[in-house]
Amino acid sequence: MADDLELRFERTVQAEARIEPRDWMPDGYRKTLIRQIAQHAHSEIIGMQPEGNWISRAPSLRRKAILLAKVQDEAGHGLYLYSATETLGADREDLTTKLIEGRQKYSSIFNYPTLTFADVGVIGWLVDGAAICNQVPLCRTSYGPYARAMIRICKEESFHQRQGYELLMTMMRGTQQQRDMVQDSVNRWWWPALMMFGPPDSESTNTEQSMAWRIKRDTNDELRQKFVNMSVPQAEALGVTFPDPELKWNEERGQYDFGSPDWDEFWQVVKGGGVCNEQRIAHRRKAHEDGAWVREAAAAHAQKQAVVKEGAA
Amino acid sequence: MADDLELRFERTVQAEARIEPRDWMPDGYRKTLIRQIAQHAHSEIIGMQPEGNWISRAPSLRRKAILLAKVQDEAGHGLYLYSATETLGADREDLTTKLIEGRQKYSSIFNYPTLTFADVGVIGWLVDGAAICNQVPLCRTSYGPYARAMIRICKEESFHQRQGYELLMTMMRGTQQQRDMVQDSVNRWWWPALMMFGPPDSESTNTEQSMAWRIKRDTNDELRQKFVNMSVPQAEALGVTFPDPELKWNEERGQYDFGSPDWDEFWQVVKGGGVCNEQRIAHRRKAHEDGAWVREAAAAHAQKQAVVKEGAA
Amino acid sequence: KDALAAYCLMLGDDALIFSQRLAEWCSRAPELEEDIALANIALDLLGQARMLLTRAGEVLGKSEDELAYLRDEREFRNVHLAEIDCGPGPGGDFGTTIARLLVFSSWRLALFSRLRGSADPVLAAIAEKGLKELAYHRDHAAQWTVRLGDGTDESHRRVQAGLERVWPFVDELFATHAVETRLPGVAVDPASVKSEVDGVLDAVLSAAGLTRPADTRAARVAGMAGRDGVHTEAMGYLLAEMQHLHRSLPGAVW
Amino acid sequence: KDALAAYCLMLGDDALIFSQRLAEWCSRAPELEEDIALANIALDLLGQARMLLTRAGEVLGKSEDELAYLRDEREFRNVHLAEIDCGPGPGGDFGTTIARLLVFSSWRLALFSRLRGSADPVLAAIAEKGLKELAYHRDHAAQWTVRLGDGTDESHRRVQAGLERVWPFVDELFATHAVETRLPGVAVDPASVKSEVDGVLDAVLSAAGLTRPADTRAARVAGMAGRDGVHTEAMGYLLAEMQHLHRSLPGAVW
Repeated sequence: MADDLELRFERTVQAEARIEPRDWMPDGYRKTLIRQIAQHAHSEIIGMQPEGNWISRAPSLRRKAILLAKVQDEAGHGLYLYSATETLGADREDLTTKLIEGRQKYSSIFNYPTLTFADVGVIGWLVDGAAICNQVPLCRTSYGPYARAMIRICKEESFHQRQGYELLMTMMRGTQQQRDMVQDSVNRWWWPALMMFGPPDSESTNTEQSMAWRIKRDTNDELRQKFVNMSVPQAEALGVTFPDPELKWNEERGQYDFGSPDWDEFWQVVKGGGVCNEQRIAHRRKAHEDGAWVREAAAAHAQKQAVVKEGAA
Repeated sequence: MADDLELRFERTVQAEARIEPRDWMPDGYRKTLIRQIAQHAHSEIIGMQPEGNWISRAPSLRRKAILLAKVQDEAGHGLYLYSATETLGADREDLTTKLIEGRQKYSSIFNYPTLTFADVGVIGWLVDGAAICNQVPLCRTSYGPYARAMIRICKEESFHQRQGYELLMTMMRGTQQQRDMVQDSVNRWWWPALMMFGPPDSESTNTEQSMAWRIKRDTNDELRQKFVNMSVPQAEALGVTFPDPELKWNEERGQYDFGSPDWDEFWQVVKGGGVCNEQRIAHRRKAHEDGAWVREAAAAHAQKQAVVKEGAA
Repeated sequence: KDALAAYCLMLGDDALIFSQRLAEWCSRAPELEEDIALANIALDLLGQARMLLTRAGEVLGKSEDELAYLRDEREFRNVHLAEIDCGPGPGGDFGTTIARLLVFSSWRLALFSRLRGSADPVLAAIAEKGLKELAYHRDHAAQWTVRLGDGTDESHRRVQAGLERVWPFVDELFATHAVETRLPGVAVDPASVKSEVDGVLDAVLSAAGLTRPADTRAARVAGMAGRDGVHTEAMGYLLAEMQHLHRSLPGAVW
Repeated sequence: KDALAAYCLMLGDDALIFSQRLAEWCSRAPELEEDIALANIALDLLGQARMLLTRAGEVLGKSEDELAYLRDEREFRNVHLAEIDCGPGPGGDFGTTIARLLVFSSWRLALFSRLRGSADPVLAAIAEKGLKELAYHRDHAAQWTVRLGDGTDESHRRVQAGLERVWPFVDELFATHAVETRLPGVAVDPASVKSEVDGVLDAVLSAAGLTRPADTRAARVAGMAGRDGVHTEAMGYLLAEMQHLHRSLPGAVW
């Protein structure tokens, strides 16, 4: 019987069809998915902070509106993704606890500080750009609710990426001070963006099983290369350079060669030692704790309403 | 015996000599003094807030230093004055409690908000100016510690007043925007400054006994007139006007005639209904409560040290 | 013409400054759904502010950004209710935020519903567009008011405290200003919507089991308040944060 | 010459920004005596900042106010320890403030005591003058550290937590910067005072019965920190408040 189910599951995945919540799935698949989707959800939620940092100070009303809408979209993405985990039997409160206790990760990129308004543009261009590279393949991932959430998210993130790039274009057409701000921001974000694809394939764990399950569809290094190939001409159009002396077109490979990120820094940030790790988690914890009485009140009210309705029925 | 003491007290006061902490004094005198000195101390402490509001935003480093030093002086004045009440048997903690519970008053002028940096100058010029008019006679008040505190305070306040006036002079020599700021600020503070001398003599209580005891030496209206006479030429030198259409030189009286402040507003603010009453008290309460653990720690440490010394002795 | 610009600034600044306050909740709300909702409301108000400042700017020859970023505190004409700290800062909490939102949106909805008939076609169109948004804001606030009033003892206490905190600033909302008097047929006299708004508030508070605070009236400075550019001490800090970057890069393009 | 200006900005910005933080306590201290003491320390540091910015300005052709008010965040060269919120804001309390003051003043005192021998006579004179001030600051912090460490369980817990909060920012204080390397005989290499400062801190912590936190090292952004103009996210808000008025009135005279 179990073998039968497993076989059907394997066939569905091989056939590039979708596994749905009601379908049988192996425990490992379920656990891996919950962890991956939760981390993705956490990343959206924590990712609200570095950009949210500039909403109150946005230098034009139009940019303020764009930025606020973008950060709001991230909250929305978090919501879809937590919902996707709920279809797998996870509990949002439990996942939030894991996040604020440091037991589940989020994308390390958000542990870098946003220091100027140019960072808002560069996050849109490079960070969202890298995220899209990571996520587009997930639109064809084997788990239905996750794949559908990713389709929607990717669409919105492409929009955000264009907005970020457009902000930078505008700034590059502005004053010299603005152009310097953009270049400075690119210098600070380029390497962390490359790290978003995870450690080199040679050091990456989990990849093999996830590829077989079609939860992951490309290796870290493949995606990183793709991102570099895509970004270099965009940088040229913008008029900025990347802080990598090894970056150059390789005629033979038909791709760009590029240097290696500082993997020591990568692991340090992953392990909690980045510039903003503590700050980001403390911010989330405070919001969660300060809001406890509100969630309790809403639950108590709903409970009372349910009793009233029951009495009336 | 009691009569004898009372007689000696009366003679000392009549002779314009000083009553000292060790001397006998009537209960009413002691109570009136404690109340008056405490209110004065509270005024210094609450008065730190409206000006302190601009320290972080002072527009030049020189003005920042001057302002911070001035607000620090106010804390110092509060300290002398609380010490003077202690010579009368009062307790600082008890007086602070009375302040934050609204059972003792402070000068109502500090219940107006400081809205621009010009307010820092105008408070120096007009508010400190009015305070000095009120306080100079108190340098000859009958209670020794109070009189000596007032001498020191008046000296420092004259210095503050000159600094305030100098700031305004500088601003008036600046841009049109700065001149407008000064005039706007004078418009807002002129009437509240006149109210600092208290209600008209016809409505004032306590004055008679306080005059007999040489705790007070001039009536409210006398001091108010003196202040107006003094301020008008200063305003002319500055190039600003006071918002009083009735203000004009009266050749016959050899003094300025002037309009009547809005006494309804005065009583409203005294009774707690000013713009900032709640804010000022809440600020003080929070500082006091947030600092409780620090005061307890200091007391506990001093206690332990005393025990150690005793053991050693 | 000047009065029209001033009136647009009054309504525009209300929206701009309140939007700035609401956006402070972003990433700090009690739950994700509410983070989205508050951002939505802040965005709606920011949109209204932009249209109104643009309209004022047409008269004054200035852009929306010049008006938002290069005016000094004394030139802002918003009511105090919009600018005070009602949380997430130390001046309040979610209960206070909801109390302010209930009052503000009930009032603005009533104003905008009459403003649809304004003789100024631009104002009328802005009001028409804003109406649906404000109805949503008011409903959202009313639902939370009931939830908090009815929920737990603590939530009841907090939202009641929030009402007490904002109530002194209600009086200013209905005080007719000279600018409004000078624009008959164009501006709405806020005194004319008082009883309607009172009715709405009473109904919500009663459904929530909350007590309407006593009608106190925040003091003024020489008779002046927000509409005259006289603000609370909180306003300067809000503007410093909002305007600093724009002012730091004169001539920049955003 | 440029290196000298940069070095003066480093030392000057440390004092300016820390002074700005300390002045936030004004009217908020646990007792009146402490309000006066913290204001005093803030004033001393502000004085040092003014002399150092003036010296930098002589080289750069700018006034102290141009340097304080018209530089952008990326141009400030202070260490992170000076800028983080250690109270009275939500980022700390009096215990954290004392912990920072202890570390900062012990470090700066050691630096200034060597700086007296600087080949730059102006720097040497500034150091000479600042020495007595900094000795007072350090003593004041040390006394409070002992009082709080020894006082009550709560005060012990809080000042220990304060130490934990500031400790990650200690590493930066002793990291030699390229600017210092380029000024032999003029600048003091902060690495050279580490053991002296460690000794002082150990003595105070031991007298207070407190535990020296583990030496962690706050992360950098591409190897850069405060001395390179890369700051924490708290810095922008501090500067917005500090600079807004000055930037709002270009051409004004103060």
